[in-house]
Amino acid sequence: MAEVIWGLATSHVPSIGAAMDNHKTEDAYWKPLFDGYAPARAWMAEHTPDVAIIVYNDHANAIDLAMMPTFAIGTADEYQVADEGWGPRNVPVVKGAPELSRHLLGSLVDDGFDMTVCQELEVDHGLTVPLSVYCPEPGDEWPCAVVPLLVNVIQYPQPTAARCLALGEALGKAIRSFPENIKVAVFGTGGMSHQLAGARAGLINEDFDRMFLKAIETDPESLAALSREDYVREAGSEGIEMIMWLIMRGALGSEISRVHDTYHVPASNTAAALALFENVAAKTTA
Amino acid sequence: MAEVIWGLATSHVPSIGAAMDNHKTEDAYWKPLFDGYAPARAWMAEHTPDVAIIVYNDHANAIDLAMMPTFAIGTADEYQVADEGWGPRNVPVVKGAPELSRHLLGSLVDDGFDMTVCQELEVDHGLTVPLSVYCPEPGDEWPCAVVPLLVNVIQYPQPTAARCLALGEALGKAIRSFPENIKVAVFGTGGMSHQLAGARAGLINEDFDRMFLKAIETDPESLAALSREDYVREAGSEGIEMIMWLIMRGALGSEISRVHDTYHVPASNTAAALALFENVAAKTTA
Amino acid sequence: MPAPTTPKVPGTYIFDVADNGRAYALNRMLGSFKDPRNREMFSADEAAYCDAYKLNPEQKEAILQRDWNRMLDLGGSIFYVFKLAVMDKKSMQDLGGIFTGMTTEEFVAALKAGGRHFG
Amino acid sequence: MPAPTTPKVPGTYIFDVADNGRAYALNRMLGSFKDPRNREMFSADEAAYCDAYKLNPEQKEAILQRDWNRMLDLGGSIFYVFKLAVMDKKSMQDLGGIFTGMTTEEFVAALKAGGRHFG
Ligand SMILES: [Fe+3]
Ligand SMILES: [Fe+3]
Repeated sequence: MAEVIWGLATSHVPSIGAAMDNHKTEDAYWKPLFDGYAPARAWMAEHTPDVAIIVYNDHANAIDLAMMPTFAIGTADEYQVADEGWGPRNVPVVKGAPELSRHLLGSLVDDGFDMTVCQELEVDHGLTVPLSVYCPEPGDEWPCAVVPLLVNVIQYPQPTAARCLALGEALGKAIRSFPENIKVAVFGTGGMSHQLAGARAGLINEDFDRMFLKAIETDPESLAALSREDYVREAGSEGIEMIMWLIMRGALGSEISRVHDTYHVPASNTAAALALFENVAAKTTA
Repeated sequence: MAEVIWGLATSHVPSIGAAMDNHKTEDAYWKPLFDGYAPARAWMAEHTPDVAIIVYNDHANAIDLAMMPTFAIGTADEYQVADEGWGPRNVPVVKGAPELSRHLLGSLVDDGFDMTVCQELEVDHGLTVPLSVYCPEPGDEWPCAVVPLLVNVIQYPQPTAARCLALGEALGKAIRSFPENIKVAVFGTGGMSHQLAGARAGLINEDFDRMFLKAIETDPESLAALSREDYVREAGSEGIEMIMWLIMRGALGSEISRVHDTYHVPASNTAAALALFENVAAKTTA
Repeated sequence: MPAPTTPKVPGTYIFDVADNGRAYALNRMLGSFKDPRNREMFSADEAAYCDAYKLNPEQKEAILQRDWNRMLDLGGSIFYVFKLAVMDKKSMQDLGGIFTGMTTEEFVAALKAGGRHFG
Repeated sequence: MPAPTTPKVPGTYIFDVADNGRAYALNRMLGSFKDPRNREMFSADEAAYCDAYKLNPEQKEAILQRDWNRMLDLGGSIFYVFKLAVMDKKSMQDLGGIFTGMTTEEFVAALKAGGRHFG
């Protein structure tokens, strides 16, 4: 049976990808952030998954305003990298895991999650930057297949935080029921606090971010109880992306241990964080 | 507050629309079906809603295979009539009820239904034929505004029948919480038994259909307990459309009375039925 | 819990996400017939149109030969396949006859007599 | 139960379905810049491109004048608006400065100093 071996929470700011693409990770501006990633990257390099399920949001690239899903899952053989306005990132095409995708879809729909099915999907920085955070030098191909799981965070009403945690729990159950013996990592992406537009642009709320970084391990229910307005007020209009971490957290289950985390301000207009959790339950049964 | 005044279940076979469009309703082939509609039409003409929520499925017209939602709701000001391959039906454009749509959306998402939001949508026979069943001679405009509610029934995995009934119950609650004093009708469309392709094409299972027609009033939970395979085996590959009647039924609530029903074979390749229910609870509070 | 699988019902196509994947080019081409300009373009040069939509040889052959059963076997969705039938001025009853090995008249008569019964 | 409503947070745009409706033409035009051919076409004749996307006069004026705050006020989504900024070789920090009445340098410095704090 498949198992979730680890979960990674990480910001997906485009400029983090651009810093890697343009070889600026040793620059004074970026070095502290990438130094913070190093221990997590070293650990993940020793614990490689067969498939990464990447929970993210599209940013006006693949999802059209005409039809916006709350939750969507990719079921394709591969996903092209989107041109977000400056040409596609020079990274490998993203290979899918269509059998796992279809299994997860069936299980989630049976459990009452009303998934939209994407048989064709271009993936933007929301997905590719987290892949680069995991694997900065992929060469010709990414080291794992990917299942994209999209969440609407850009148009109100977003799903509630509680619904995201519930989806994560159902996702974990769905993964564990997949009959092949594969190792799966789950990425929750977005955040930390940030707001791009309006008079509060540049908002950083470190207290909230640090509370969230702690509670995502120990008390995700308290984060699931926060309203959309709580997230927007405390973490900014785009900080609500953090609800996607709860999907990763739900999939991990109750027996986890923190491998590493880091928090840094700024990554362009935002706070950036990474938190890596090992699924201890998977380790002991392996 | 808004209230649901009635619910109409009706087949949405394109040839029923074509019979009306081509003035064939008095032909020997079609007359029995349209005669069966007459008492319901007369009653509905005396009980006119401000808005119709039409639960239906798209048939390869507005929803692309690239992205297929399980449940979607239209939020537009108006909906153009789709060209399904022989030019659009010569019927009025469908006016939306965007404020009600947005209210329903917010309420449904808060209740954990993962709706896809359609800001632009062409509507096909699945929606326009039921409107014509309600109002055969609309003139220049339909007599009510419309909220389209789309259900994936054409690609497995469809939502379960139980999930459809639950959506209907949440929809009823959402309608009743809309602050304007408007009258709402809910249409559940599709069915009865039919199968278009394969060796079983032309399948009609009158016993199952009559059971369903009765239980939709008295015991919808028993219908919600049927599996997708039950629907497909008993009612044919397209007979699974009947799960959409459960959404209408859930929205109506527990105190209903049957105004009229009719059952006819054939309407081209299918069995066709209509069942009209009055919401007695709304009547007594009005 | 066992893996969720698409139900199998004898004599019945159940279009699922795997069919969507394998027949994606085929159904996309058929779906393009929503647009009257595409209908014209297809009629002008069917083979070239199939190639433009990257149909594989089996899919293309099924289209050019109007092998309706094979379109379904290859994962075509009946709602997409029907768009080609409409262009050929075929009705759903014509297809029903083809799918069941009857003439259209026999198929229509079977429906008028209450439909076909199974199991 | 009261009607669900979009939260109001001072100093903050929350893009909702109503904004999607009123700014649909504006955001669709901005979204079209995903395609490099559209970026070229816009640059060749901005006003004609706005007209082709049926922008109303307010929306068109905001685009032509690069009135970034007004684009947001008119219901533009920041992720769509940013695509025009990218074409103008403006960064998100440049926009941050404009939104907050600072120079880009001041805005960048505020972020380097730990970001802006409220409430
Ligand atoms: Fe983001
Ligand atoms: Fe239908």
